[in-house]
Amino acid sequence: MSFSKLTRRGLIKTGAVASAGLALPTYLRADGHSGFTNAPTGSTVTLGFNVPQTGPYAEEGLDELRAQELAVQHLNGEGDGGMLNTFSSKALKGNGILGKKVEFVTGDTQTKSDAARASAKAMIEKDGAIMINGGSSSGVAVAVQGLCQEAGVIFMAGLTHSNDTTGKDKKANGFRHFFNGYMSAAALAPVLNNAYGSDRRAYHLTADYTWGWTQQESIAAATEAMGWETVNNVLTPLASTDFSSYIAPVLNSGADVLVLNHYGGNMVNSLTNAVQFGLLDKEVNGKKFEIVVPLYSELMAAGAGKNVEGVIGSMNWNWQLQDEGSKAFTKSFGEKYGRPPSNSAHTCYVQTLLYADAVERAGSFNPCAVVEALEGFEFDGMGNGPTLYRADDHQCFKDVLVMKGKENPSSEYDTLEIVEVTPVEQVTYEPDHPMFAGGQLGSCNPGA
Amino acid sequence: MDAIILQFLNGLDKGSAYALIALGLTLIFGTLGVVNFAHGALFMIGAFCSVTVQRILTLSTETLSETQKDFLGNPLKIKTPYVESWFGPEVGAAIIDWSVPLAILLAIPVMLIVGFVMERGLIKHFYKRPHADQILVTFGLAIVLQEVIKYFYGANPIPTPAPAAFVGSFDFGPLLGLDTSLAYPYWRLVYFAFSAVIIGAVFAFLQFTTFGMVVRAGMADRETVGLLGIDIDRRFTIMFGIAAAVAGLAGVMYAPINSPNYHMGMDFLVLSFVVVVVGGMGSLPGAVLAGFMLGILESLASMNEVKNILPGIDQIIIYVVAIVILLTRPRGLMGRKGVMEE
Amino acid sequence: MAILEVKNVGKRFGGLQALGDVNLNVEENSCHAIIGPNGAGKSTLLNCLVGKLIPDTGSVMFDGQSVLGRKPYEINQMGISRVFQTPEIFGDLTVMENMMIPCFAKRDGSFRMHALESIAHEKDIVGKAEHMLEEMKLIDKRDMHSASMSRGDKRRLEIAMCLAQDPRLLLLDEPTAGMARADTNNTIDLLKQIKEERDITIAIIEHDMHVVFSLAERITVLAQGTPLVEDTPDNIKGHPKVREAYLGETQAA
Amino acid sequence: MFGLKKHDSRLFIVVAVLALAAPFLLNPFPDGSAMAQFNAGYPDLMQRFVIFGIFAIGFNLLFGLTGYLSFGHAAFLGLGSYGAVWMFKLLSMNIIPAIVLSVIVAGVFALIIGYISLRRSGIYFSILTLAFAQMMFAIAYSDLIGRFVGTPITNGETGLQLALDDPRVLGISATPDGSIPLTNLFGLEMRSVFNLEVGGWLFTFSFGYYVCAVVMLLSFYVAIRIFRSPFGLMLRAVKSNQQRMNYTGLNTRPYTLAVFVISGMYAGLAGGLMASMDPLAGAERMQWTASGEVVLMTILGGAGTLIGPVLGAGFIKYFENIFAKINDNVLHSWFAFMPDGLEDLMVTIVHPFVGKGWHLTLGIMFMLVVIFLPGGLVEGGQRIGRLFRRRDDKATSVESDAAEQRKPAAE
Repeated sequence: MSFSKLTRRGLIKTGAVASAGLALPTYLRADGHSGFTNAPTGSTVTLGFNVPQTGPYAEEGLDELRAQELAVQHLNGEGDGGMLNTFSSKALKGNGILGKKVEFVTGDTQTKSDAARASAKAMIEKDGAIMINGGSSSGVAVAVQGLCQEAGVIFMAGLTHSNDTTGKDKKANGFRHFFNGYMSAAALAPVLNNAYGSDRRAYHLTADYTWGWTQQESIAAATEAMGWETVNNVLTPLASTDFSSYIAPVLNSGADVLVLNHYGGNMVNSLTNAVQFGLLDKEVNGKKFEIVVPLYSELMAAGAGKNVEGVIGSMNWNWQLQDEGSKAFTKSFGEKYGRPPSNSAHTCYVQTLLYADAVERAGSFNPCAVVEALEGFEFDGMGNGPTLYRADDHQCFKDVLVMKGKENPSSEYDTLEIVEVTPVEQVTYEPDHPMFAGGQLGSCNPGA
Repeated sequence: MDAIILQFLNGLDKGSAYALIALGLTLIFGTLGVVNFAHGALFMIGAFCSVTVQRILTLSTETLSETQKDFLGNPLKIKTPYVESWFGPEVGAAIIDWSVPLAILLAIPVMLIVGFVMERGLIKHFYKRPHADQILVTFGLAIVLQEVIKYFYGANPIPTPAPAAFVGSFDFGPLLGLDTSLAYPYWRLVYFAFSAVIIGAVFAFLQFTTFGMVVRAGMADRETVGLLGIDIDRRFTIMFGIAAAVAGLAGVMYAPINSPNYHMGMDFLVLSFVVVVVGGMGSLPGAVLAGFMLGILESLASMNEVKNILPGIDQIIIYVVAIVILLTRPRGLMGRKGVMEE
Repeated sequence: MAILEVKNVGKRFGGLQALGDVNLNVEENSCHAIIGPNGAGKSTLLNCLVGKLIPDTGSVMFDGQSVLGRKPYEINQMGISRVFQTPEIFGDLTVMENMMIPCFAKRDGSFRMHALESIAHEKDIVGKAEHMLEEMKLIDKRDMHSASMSRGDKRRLEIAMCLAQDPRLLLLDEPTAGMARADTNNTIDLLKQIKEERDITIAIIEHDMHVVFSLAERITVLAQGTPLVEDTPDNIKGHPKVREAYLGETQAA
Repeated sequence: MFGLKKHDSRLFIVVAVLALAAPFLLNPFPDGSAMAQFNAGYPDLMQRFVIFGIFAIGFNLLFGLTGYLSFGHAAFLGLGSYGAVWMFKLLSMNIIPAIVLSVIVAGVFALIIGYISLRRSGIYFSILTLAFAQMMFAIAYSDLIGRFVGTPITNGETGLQLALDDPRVLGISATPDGSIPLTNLFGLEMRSVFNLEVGGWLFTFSFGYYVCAVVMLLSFYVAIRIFRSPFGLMLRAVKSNQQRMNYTGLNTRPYTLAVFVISGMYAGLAGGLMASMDPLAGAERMQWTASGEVVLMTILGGAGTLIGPVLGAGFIKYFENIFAKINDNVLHSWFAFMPDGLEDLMVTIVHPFVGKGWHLTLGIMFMLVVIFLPGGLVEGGQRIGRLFRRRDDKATSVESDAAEQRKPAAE
């Protein structure tokens, strides 16, 4: 008996040995194969979409799934082609990837590291997925990225905003299209400076986990650099639902800006509570009190309702962008699903296309070839202007959006407006920046 | 000082939610002997009564705008709620504005019916079954209820604002002769007052009505009361309905404090069990007392002054307190001997 | 020689003086009954003997050693077994399993981590348990679920379980309470037989005078937490104070 | 056999055969067929089946035998995982020291928590264990210890992972090609698989799975021994009547504490194995929902029975991993043979129960099982067994009836 490392399933689709019905081993799989995990040998290739389908981020996961499904259609030449028409690389022909029809399988991350790894493993081991795409939290992204590195498949991270994903937890097999805490801070700082002045005292409420810590660190550093003072940083338990105890002391602390380093349900509740306490109606130090939410998403804005009005934050992408790529994507997504795509949907869509394009350009599904094709890849036409996938840390560099809650939304999707598109130069940092220190990319792992 | 007063208010506010849920749990446990893991789900359904009323009141006619475009460049559909077209824009808007208080009117019958149906259709068959079975079946029910809500309303939180009249906060500072401001949101004050009224009403009902007297006697000794020829089962069904209504009302009024989502019941479930047990199984005053106590302690523990000394204490305070109380007082604050100790 | 010496025992519950100043000696290998009207403090006294309650004053010596401050299981291991008013058996277990537990307790003490040995291999325990069941005429119910037995059988099982430990002193708390006359007589016969066949001291708390006078060699009458008289059954029967305080009503009834 | 009674050894052999043949049994449908969606015979899920089986067997020793309902057992599983991953980081990638440490860590914590919590019984005990576990979860999730120590201990919500610069004093920090070394048993890697194709079927034999399966069989065997031991008898006596225990000269505390620690060590073992199969330790493993899950597994399968908890664990994990993966695409491929309208209708009907709706199905299943099978899945099995036996009885009686009827004809 010979042992080989993890090998792909679904080999039978080739039909080569399908006819043998004997209860004997007709085909013993040893090392004689293409040299990487789940090498597609049939006429199809399977992508794995791992998104939260249950739990608090289920809605976001659903939107990611819609976008990925759309991407698969476009790759297979169905529908209007979306961003394929605007993408600067023309390697993709709408005939699948390397001529193989694209199929996909889905899994539920439950927004838990364990469950996310389990469902990613299921897709790799059972369904023969060649890459994993999606997700809605940094903890999950880091956990699944580690798994994909071990298993030898490509991971595209979905919504993850922690510096660590491409910082101390970066992995050679993983890429992130989404921006991060540092970039949010770099984009927000000048806008905040213009809007609220350089003499401000900020009070931070921070979700007590890795993402919260790195974002708070980034925002504090960027705002302090332009003259703001950080009065206090209070860590709030992730499980909190009522933030009144943390909001109540803010008014008498001498702070005149509240920074909410919260995401998802935490952010909806903390912002709602802050507005309830009337913070936005107050004047402190002779200035109007302001609230900042460094990381926005459309779904959170919808959950917080009127409370987001006038509140500034940042986003990776928004459907209101007027470049050709964004317009094409919004149009084909909107026509299919009757709603504009969210920024995490955009990320997942783009990542699917970028992966496919990298495979086409590399001429191989081998993860190492794909990594090589994606490293240092520069392109345009996917929204956010010219974009770079940096080789040093596999972080994507592109324009960042600064958003503001709209005063009188015309529809349920029209809750945020773009204040500024911060150019990529302003949010770029050195690969050895201290906030991203520690950890090594390692070398790509093709598995098998 | 002012910080402590503020946290005390916060504690009362959190405590009232805990106390209301724990009160219902204890009523059900005390009368029926059933451990109801679906109680959090009842709270959640209450909150979604608010959402539903808001949805009903904002049912709209759609007209195509001539100037505005939607995200695909098609003419924007402008929605006008029926109530606005029927009663005029101002009255209509006011009705919509008051949708959360109006939801109470819907929630009471809905929750009573949900309670009756649950008790007659399911819980009834589990009186004689082990507590483990009760936990499993009610937990299954809780999952089903929240998934049904998720199916219809989605997983995202849904904003349900309080009436405009209650937006903003009341400043206790001048009232207490402090020179700093001590602002507390109106709606949270309303919530506290509302809870106090409900808690008072439940106690008065049990204390001063014949019905309540029989129920209390039944809580103490079910068999004997049964022997007196009183149809205790029907009364217990009604009590289950009342307990469901209490949880539901707690949920309705909670909706403006935090936007309701489908898993808010589960978030409260474990905490409310801790409250019930710290208060002492089967003790109504114990449940209320423990609810307020844990709410206040949790708020005080999240003060910066405390957190600076003991980082992370706010995350574990409830459990530390629970452990200390259960080790020093074997049956919680006011528990009776022999209840759920086997 | 007295195997159990109770000296000046007193116990208060709040304002109620449950036991005043109890002095009592139980002679070895005798059968001693404690009688008295309801609320006389019989159960309180019993609970003080087995470690469930700790008296406020006085001492309780068993075989020359103090039992005060010891846990019920320690006192049991000293050689005192207790039979309850309503039979306390392991209702979820079979009769045989019920019977084996005291055998293990006798052999292995209050705790032993014999987690990987099989019960089936404990030949001496199985043998002893079967022997006890035979002796108590319960052997045909060997594999029966003990909760489903009749009350009389439960009582026999409980007594058998106590005897399996070869106690020096057997405490019985109203062993025939709530029993039909036939069952009561059976229990009396059983206790008589035990007394004849074994070197055992029996202390019995009882309401039923028929039982008391059939079994006891000495009787202590308790009233309002203090012993009224202590004497032989014949003398107690004739004692005017007792007749007045207690027996009069029972005989009339 | 093995010092077990006849019916116990029969049960053990059946479980052993099922466990060892799982790669065949769990892949009943040919690869690529529409029903292949229901195949569970891939390494990760098979490992999960047996690991959670171990966890549930251990939990059942406590809950099934003594009736003490611990609502914080996942804490021990989490501790075991953290212990194992730290061993992989510091010592070597061999799973033996890692598993040993995880069992010890879990045992020590179980001793402390059990010593305190067992002062109370009933629901008060449950809430004490819950409180301890939730505290440990909060501490792990925000890495409060790490904040004091200054270096990550649990690494917060991301979970503790291996890194290329871990010391691994008895092994290597990184492989020559720049990867983190894999967990192994004296060189045999857990990820190794052996594929066997037979006709349309593809069977995967994972070395990691067989390690887990062997450990599970050992745990199961030990559990049977405990069930049938005098110690096990004492534990059942504790559940039945503590008063009588005390007055039979038996001290209940050391018995309950001992089984609590054993049960905690089983959980630690499961956690250590989990980390050995996939070297990550996440805090969610310690959350109350995870503790609740093992309670549900045990009750669902049949508390107090030998095999019940394993069945319950398999049931829940199957739903979580298989039903969650069924999306509309899959549904359409199932019903593709139908006319379009009917196909869409069927997809619409089934849609709420699969994929993102798998929770709903699970909730309904909980209710159905507990309503109709009070003894859990084991009772379901027994009923089916009885049904067959009765049918046999009937068959014989029908035969004898027939024989009776034939008699007059013969005369």
